Amino acid sequence: MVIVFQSKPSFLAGGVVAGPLEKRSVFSQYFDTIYDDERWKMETNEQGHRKMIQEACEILMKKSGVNNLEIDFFLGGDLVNQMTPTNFAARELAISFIGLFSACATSVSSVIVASLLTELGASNLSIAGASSQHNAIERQFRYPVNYGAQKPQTAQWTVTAAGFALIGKHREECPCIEAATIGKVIDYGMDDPFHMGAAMAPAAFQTIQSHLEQRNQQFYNYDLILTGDLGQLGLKLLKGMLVENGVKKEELTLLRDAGAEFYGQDEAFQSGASGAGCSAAVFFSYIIQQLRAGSYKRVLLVATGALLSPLSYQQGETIPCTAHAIEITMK
Amino acid sequence: MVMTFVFAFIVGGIICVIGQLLMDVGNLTPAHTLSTLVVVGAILDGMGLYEPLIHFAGAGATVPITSFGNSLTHGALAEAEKHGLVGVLTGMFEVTSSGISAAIVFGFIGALIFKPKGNVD
Amino acid sequence: MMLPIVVCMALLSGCTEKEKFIVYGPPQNEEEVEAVLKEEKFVERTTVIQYDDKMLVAVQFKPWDKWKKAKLEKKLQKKFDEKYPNKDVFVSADYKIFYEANKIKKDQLEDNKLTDKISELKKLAQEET
Amino acid sequence: MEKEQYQQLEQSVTPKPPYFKNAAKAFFVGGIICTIGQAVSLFYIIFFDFTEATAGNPTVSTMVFFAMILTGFGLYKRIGQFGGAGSAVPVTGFGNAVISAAIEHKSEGLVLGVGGNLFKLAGSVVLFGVVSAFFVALIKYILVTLGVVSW
Repeated sequence: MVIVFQSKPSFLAGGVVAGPLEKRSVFSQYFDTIYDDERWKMETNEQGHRKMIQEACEILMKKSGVNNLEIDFFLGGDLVNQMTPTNFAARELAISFIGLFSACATSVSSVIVASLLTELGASNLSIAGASSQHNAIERQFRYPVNYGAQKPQTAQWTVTAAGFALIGKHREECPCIEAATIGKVIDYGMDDPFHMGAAMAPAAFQTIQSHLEQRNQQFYNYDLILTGDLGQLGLKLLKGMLVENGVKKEELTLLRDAGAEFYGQDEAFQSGASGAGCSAAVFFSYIIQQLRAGSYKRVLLVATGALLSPLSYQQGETIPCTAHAIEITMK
Repeated sequence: MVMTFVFAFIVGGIICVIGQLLMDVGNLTPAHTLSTLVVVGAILDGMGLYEPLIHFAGAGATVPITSFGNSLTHGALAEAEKHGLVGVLTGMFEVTSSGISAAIVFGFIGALIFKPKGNVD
Repeated sequence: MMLPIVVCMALLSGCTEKEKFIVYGPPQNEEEVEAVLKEEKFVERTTVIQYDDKMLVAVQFKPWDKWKKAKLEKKLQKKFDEKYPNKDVFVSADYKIFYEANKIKKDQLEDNKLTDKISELKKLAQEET
Repeated sequence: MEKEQYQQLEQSVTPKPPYFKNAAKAFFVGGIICTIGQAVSLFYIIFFDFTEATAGNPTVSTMVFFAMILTGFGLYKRIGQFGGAGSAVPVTGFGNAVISAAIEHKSEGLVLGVGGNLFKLAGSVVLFGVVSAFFVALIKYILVTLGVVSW
């Protein structure tokens, strides 16, 4: 379902921190901080995860010259059970908080909720975003990090990164959120947890289609349509579906995927990057900076999330997925 | 002695290839693959075929996980031979596999001295 | 004091090179023992140690015959038992026994030590996993 | 696009695992690990009182020890990514499964974390090993009683 924001809430700033491996990302130059310790000098991975979230929010506040008392809401989530890292970070930040879970689509769903609160007049400034820490996520969803299982070419690498954005009332000089689509949960019967791109591509397809239809727009009306973490194979599949549906091949150059590009062509990462931090880090650093610089005038960000748990796939369930989209413009 | 090394390489390699095919073609997870191979090792020993393989290939047969099934079955069979039906039951409490004990001990020690690392390369 | 008669034979697979035969002490029936072992095609190398009325036959089988190691070992044991009913013969195809037998030969162990060593090896070979 | 149609598209886009390459790598890595095992075994035979029949136990334990070192330094997963089953099938792979789980769950304490999760991945191997040993012994006992086979 599409939401059109009359007041056009703005992205005031972005704060992105990433782990040591993310130095190798093609987007690393746009990140605010790259930390050399994957645990942020904490005892456990989960504590490191929390610290990373805190740090991203602190950088964000420092950049915008505000403190936590001036922020009305903190909206975000991660992939760890019950989202403890984000919950614990919220405890430290002491801002009114709602945890959101849309798996890797949390980066966009939190921005949508923040925009709604802004539109309503309830929020003056909100922080929205998502994060993931490789070790903490892998041990939960797959294997211990030191376990030597061979990953197939379809696998994706969970990034260690936290991306948060400061959403406020409309400002001319900032990119603003025109509209959003909250996606349905789509399940095309994919059940391989090492092939998430294939599970998520149909959800991205549905969301893009319905957004374009309801907004009465064409593919070429956007400078860029960027999906979250489909990976190289998921992107291929999404393109296949779009072509099938009548989108011209030359228009497909407008479609890119953050996960597929995140680590460049490095084969060590198989099909590319994934994780809630992947789309958040790229959207709230690279994209916002490009919009501000005027390289893009209108982009559609589509974050995809696979709504599985280790329990659900061990019980033989397929992987339901969702995708949320926001349309951002810059004058 | 040189030939023993060659046979160890070849036989060990072949058992691993069977495992790889179970994973790639049979679409099994590593846990399913290893469980299958252990059961195969146990059955082979029951038929009296694993011991000859060890004589032939040495570590090529004792190092792959199939030897777990073999050594566990070996213990159970020895007890069954000695004490009959009761032996089948009591044999279960006496069977051991050094790999399991070693993994427990070294797992504990490893946990004490190492930290999980997530680097790729 | 009886000097142990140590007979060592190294039969290389296929070609039996004469110079590989090393004989220690007064040769008694070493040619006979050698002939008995040579009859069996599956035997690659052997080291035989004779002393008093005892005999330690350490053999190594050809690689492709190792499948049947347990069976062949028994077969050889039976053959020796029949051939030398007055002697206490111990046949082993284990590499450890073969290695130690060669060491005994090389070190030229003394009488009393030899008896100990051989009974030790016997016990070792009968150990199960 | 319908589900069936999408599944067809998915099948055509998804690359098949390189069967031959993976098998060759598994053969090579598995073979090397077993050859190292043979060398360890020979070491125990020559320098200690182990025979070919009894050298298996210390060999397997030593291989698991090597697995601990490699796992602790994060090297085993690199071997695993290259070798696939070649490093998973030898006991070192079993050791890796146990040790990686132990290291991973250290953060939850030695009793609930390490103790409770040690066999998270490798437990099924122990389960099926012991259970199949039981049934094989039982079946063989019945067959021997019936006079079909001998011990």
